[in-house]
Amino acid sequence: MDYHSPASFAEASALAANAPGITRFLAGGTDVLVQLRSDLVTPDTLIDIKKIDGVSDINSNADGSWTLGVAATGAEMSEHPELGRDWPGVVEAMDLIGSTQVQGRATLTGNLCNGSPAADSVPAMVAAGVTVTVTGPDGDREVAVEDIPTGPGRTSLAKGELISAVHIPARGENGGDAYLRFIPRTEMDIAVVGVGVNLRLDGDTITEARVSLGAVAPTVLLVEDCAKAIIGTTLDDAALDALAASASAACNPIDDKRGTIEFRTEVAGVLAKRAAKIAYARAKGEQA
Amino acid sequence: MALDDRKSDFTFVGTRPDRPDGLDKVTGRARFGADAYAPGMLHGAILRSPHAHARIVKIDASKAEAHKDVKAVVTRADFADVPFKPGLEGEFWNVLENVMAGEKALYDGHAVAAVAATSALAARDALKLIEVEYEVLPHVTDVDKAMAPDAPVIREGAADYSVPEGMHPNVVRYHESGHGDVEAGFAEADLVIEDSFATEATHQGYIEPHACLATLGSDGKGELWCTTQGHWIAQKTCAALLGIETSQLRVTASEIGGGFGGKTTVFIEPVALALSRKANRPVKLVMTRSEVFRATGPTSSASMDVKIGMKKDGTISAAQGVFRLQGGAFPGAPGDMTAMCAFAPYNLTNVKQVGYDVMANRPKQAAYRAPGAPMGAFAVESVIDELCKKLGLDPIEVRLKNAAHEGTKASYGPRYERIGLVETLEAAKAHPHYSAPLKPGQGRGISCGFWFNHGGETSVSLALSEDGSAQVMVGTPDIGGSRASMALMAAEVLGIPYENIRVTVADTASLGYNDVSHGSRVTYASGLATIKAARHAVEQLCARAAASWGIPVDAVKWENGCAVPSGPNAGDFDPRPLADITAHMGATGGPISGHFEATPEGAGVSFGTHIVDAEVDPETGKTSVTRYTVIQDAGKAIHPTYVEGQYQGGAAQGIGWALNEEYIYGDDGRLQNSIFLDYRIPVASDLPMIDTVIVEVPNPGHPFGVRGVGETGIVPPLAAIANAVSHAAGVRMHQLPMSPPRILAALKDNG
Amino acid sequence: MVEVHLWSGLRSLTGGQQVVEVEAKTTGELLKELVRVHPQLQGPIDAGVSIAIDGRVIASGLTEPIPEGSEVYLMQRLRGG
Amino acid sequence: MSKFHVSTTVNGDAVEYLCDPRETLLDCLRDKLNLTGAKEGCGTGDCGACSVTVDGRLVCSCLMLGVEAEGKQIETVEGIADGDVLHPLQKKFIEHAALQCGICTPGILVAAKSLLEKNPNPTEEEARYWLAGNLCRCTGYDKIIRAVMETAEELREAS
Repeated sequence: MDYHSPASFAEASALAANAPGITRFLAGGTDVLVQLRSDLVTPDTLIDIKKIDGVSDINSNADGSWTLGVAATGAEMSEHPELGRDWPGVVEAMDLIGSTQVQGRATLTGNLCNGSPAADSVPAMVAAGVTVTVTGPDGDREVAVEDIPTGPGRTSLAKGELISAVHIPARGENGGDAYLRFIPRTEMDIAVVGVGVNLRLDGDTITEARVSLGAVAPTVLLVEDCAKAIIGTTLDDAALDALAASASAACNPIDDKRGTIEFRTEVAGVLAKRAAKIAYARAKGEQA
Repeated sequence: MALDDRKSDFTFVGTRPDRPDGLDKVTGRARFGADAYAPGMLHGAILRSPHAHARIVKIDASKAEAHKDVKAVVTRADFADVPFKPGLEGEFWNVLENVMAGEKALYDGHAVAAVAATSALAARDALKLIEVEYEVLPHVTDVDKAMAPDAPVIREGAADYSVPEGMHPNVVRYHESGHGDVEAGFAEADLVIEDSFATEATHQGYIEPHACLATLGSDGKGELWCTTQGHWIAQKTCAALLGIETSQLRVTASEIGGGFGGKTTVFIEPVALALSRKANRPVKLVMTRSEVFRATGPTSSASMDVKIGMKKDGTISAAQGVFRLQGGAFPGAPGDMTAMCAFAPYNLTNVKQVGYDVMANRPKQAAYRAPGAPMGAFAVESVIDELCKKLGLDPIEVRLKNAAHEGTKASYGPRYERIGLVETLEAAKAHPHYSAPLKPGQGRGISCGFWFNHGGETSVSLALSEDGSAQVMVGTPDIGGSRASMALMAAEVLGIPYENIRVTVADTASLGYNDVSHGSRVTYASGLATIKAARHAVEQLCARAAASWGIPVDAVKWENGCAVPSGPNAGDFDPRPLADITAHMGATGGPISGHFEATPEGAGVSFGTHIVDAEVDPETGKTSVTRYTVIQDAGKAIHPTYVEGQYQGGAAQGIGWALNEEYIYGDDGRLQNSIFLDYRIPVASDLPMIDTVIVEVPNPGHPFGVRGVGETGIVPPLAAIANAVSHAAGVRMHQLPMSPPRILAALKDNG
Repeated sequence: MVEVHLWSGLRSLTGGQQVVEVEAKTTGELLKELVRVHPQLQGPIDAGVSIAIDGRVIASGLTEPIPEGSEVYLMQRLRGG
Repeated sequence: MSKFHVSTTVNGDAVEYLCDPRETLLDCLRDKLNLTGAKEGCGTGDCGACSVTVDGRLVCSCLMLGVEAEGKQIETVEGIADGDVLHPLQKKFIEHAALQCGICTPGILVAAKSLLEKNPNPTEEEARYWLAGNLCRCTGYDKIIRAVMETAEELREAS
């Protein structure tokens, strides 16, 4: 295995474009090292992107949006004084990944590029409308988070491409987001179901919503029917039931060691309701 | 053993001093299995079968052998010929076949070859150069399916004398016991409940993977450092498997990072020795976590039918159970122990229990804390709870009404000596937990549990130093603070401070044979041996004092660490402290030591009662344990803090078993969850504080009244939690673990 | 004479008898006598047995004395964890 | 495969080693620097027995490569005590019997120290969640949590 630690994304991209065999980028490494250790994936080339300037930065932009470096860790996100005020759902979703120790290393970008449909941060990012900059041999392009994963363990990134920045939109007025997942324990598990909800209110009425489901299909889903079920409502019981029904209907899960089809389908609805209530309360400026 | 030397007033015993190995363990200095290194050391790695059941047609290791970093490759041919015998009689053959596959790979993860190379990475890489040709065979991993007529046969001829005619060859041992007439008893009952239960296999889940460092020369002399609960059994087994003399192999037990029964046998140790013999260099072998799950010794899985009849007043009129246990591809599943323990807490007129030991394509089960008992208790105590509920009776009152006591004829045969079950139930009834109000959505569960405990071969040697300090050599690896208990017991007899005693776990060359640290035997048996060894030393101290005073030895007694004249004609002499006698021991007859070698019988059985509150989320089926209390009879708690620790640890493992831990096999017979991410043991945020009550009903078989405390604590939790869940959610769970999908499905079925 | 109570699973080896009377002063003698009276008991004894004397379980010792008139049970060998 | 030369600082000492890029920081600490206090319980970041801090941040040393340690400040269990004076956590763990077998203890001490440095006044729930990545199979966590909470209280009183 060759190991490189380039000083720029262009250099990283060029290394990857010309590397034979399997290439992996190393940010937090919490998935890459597990796969390496268990002989699942031994890359021929490992490109450590943490020596690139600014990769750990968390910057708020003048328009209220956020730009995160690709090596900013979950712990750094949680400790940031303002990011969590704007996007508590995204920060909490990231914070749910692994232990305190894993939080010291794990990144949004790594969680996204690992391609797991159960990745906790991804539904929250999709709901929030997060985009990423992809740097490749032909330059940069902006891609929505939901367009990165294409299946379990697979992404839309071409050879030589890597994510070089994460962009979270401006929170704006009267908005709130939330992410909930189901795991059998209280910590240290992979999501059996994950639900991200992001919405905006006008008074008590929901005017915009994005609802995203994790671990219930080959990729994280952005479910339009869920959004429709609550837009124009005050999140009354009927809206919540419609939301739950839409969430369950959108599920296309598998039976595996972590959960059954029936369980995932049922609990997706339960968590959608619970997450929507939290997001709604946050949009109203209430504690949740 | 004379029982008239019992002691009940103590100076040191019952106090809570710091453990002697504390400093080493909080500074990172303690040396565990993987912490040993030797000059010229190679690293080993093991190639494992990806198939649940396959004939090994051919192993071609030529490419690996040709690699410059590889110094040895071994297969089954590099081990001794060990005779095959049926049942448990052929245990050495069973262990060898498990350590390195012969003609067939019998489970996913079964070792088929091993290499030693110049680095750990080189060894791992070399495994990929070994080509194994398999002929894949049909497999079976489920206990009921393994008994069915069409099940694939794991191995013909493995059944012992006990198995009735006509059973499938995978049924290898059979147990039946009981007394009275159960049919007559059921006829007398006002309510009879018959139900079936299943538990999945779990793993001990010790955090330290198996690890060893082995050296074996062509002269048949060897050294083995390993993490084990019993280095003498490792010595004996490795010698047999390698074809060398037992005494030529010196085995040193490292500090042990948890065992719970799983380190009572060998897995990698004989392989490391075989590699070392072939490479003529020391070989270190360390399992990965995945290897630990796939290829060490989890518990049995179980399928059980229990039928109990109860009268309106709560009297159990008859009880019957059939317990089918699957223990992997070898005999040994403790169906007999499950059967013997299942009804043991109760005073029954009519009882019958049947146990089966069944083979399947899974790793060879090993002991896990009261092996066999928790499953049976889950089934039996669940049915008792259901009877209480239907008859409107208090679960503790019913258990008190039926509780076994001194003189009760046990379900497994003999009459009990003095036991403490009633005391644990009375303590449970009086505990504030039992009367505390429950919140909506919560339920409370009760269960009793029983375990036999064990004595076993034991050797202890104690030597006094000139400055009056003492060193104690024990042969039972310290798995939970036992060196502190030994030092307390030695201090009690010698009358010198706890801090002046150093307890060492001796290697096999330094002490006589010792049985494994299992069966809750260490504080009982090594403790008894330490007391006897100390008394042996005291006899000599008294003799030296007597000689110095010129009086008969029977005119001297030992009091508060001093020899004092005793009796009317002893004369008037100043007491001689221990250090005063040892200071001159070289010139007054030579070194003073005490020792004890025997197989103490009289371990004394033990009982516990647990109370647990659980809350079930009706929308997701997720269970939270909100309050937990363990009440158990310790006989006499030598170091109460470590007794509490055993209670708490047993409860925590039981909670894991009840709620989330399980071996998950795919249709391909491969283990699906061989890492801690997916084998879900409880984490800190899953558990509440675990309250403990130490009941002390002295064991008549120990000079200080000690009963083993290590294992009983894992027996009640499965049922106690199932009962709490049943009260919280209104559904009776028949299968463990009670994972959220199972509970949610049960809630749905219930409407 | 000592009355030895067997576990019921052994009845098939003793012609249906669950209580066997033997002359024995120690646990070792008892096992030897049991095999003399019922040779088929060799199997279970080789597989491992424990003996309870008035409720005290002798896991493996062959030299334990058996007092006159004591209640004796044969049990399968106990194994621990 | 060529090896990498790494210069780093462990418990205040400047150290160097050569490593294969596939070797983890844990491998390097144990096999190259003879610092065997950190343990490998899983190799997948699920047990926390290999916990260390890197530039003050709590991590699993099995989830970091040895080559990544270049220029970092690493603290392990061997560096917790100040010479022969034990850290209050170490004392409290012994006093409370917050260890049975002791294999998880190094990782838990490193993690608990990191908790108290960040949050001197944790609730029981915060302590339990912070330590959720440190598996202990012997104690049921009861005495560990008590030891951490009591140490926190003592440290607060002392400061």
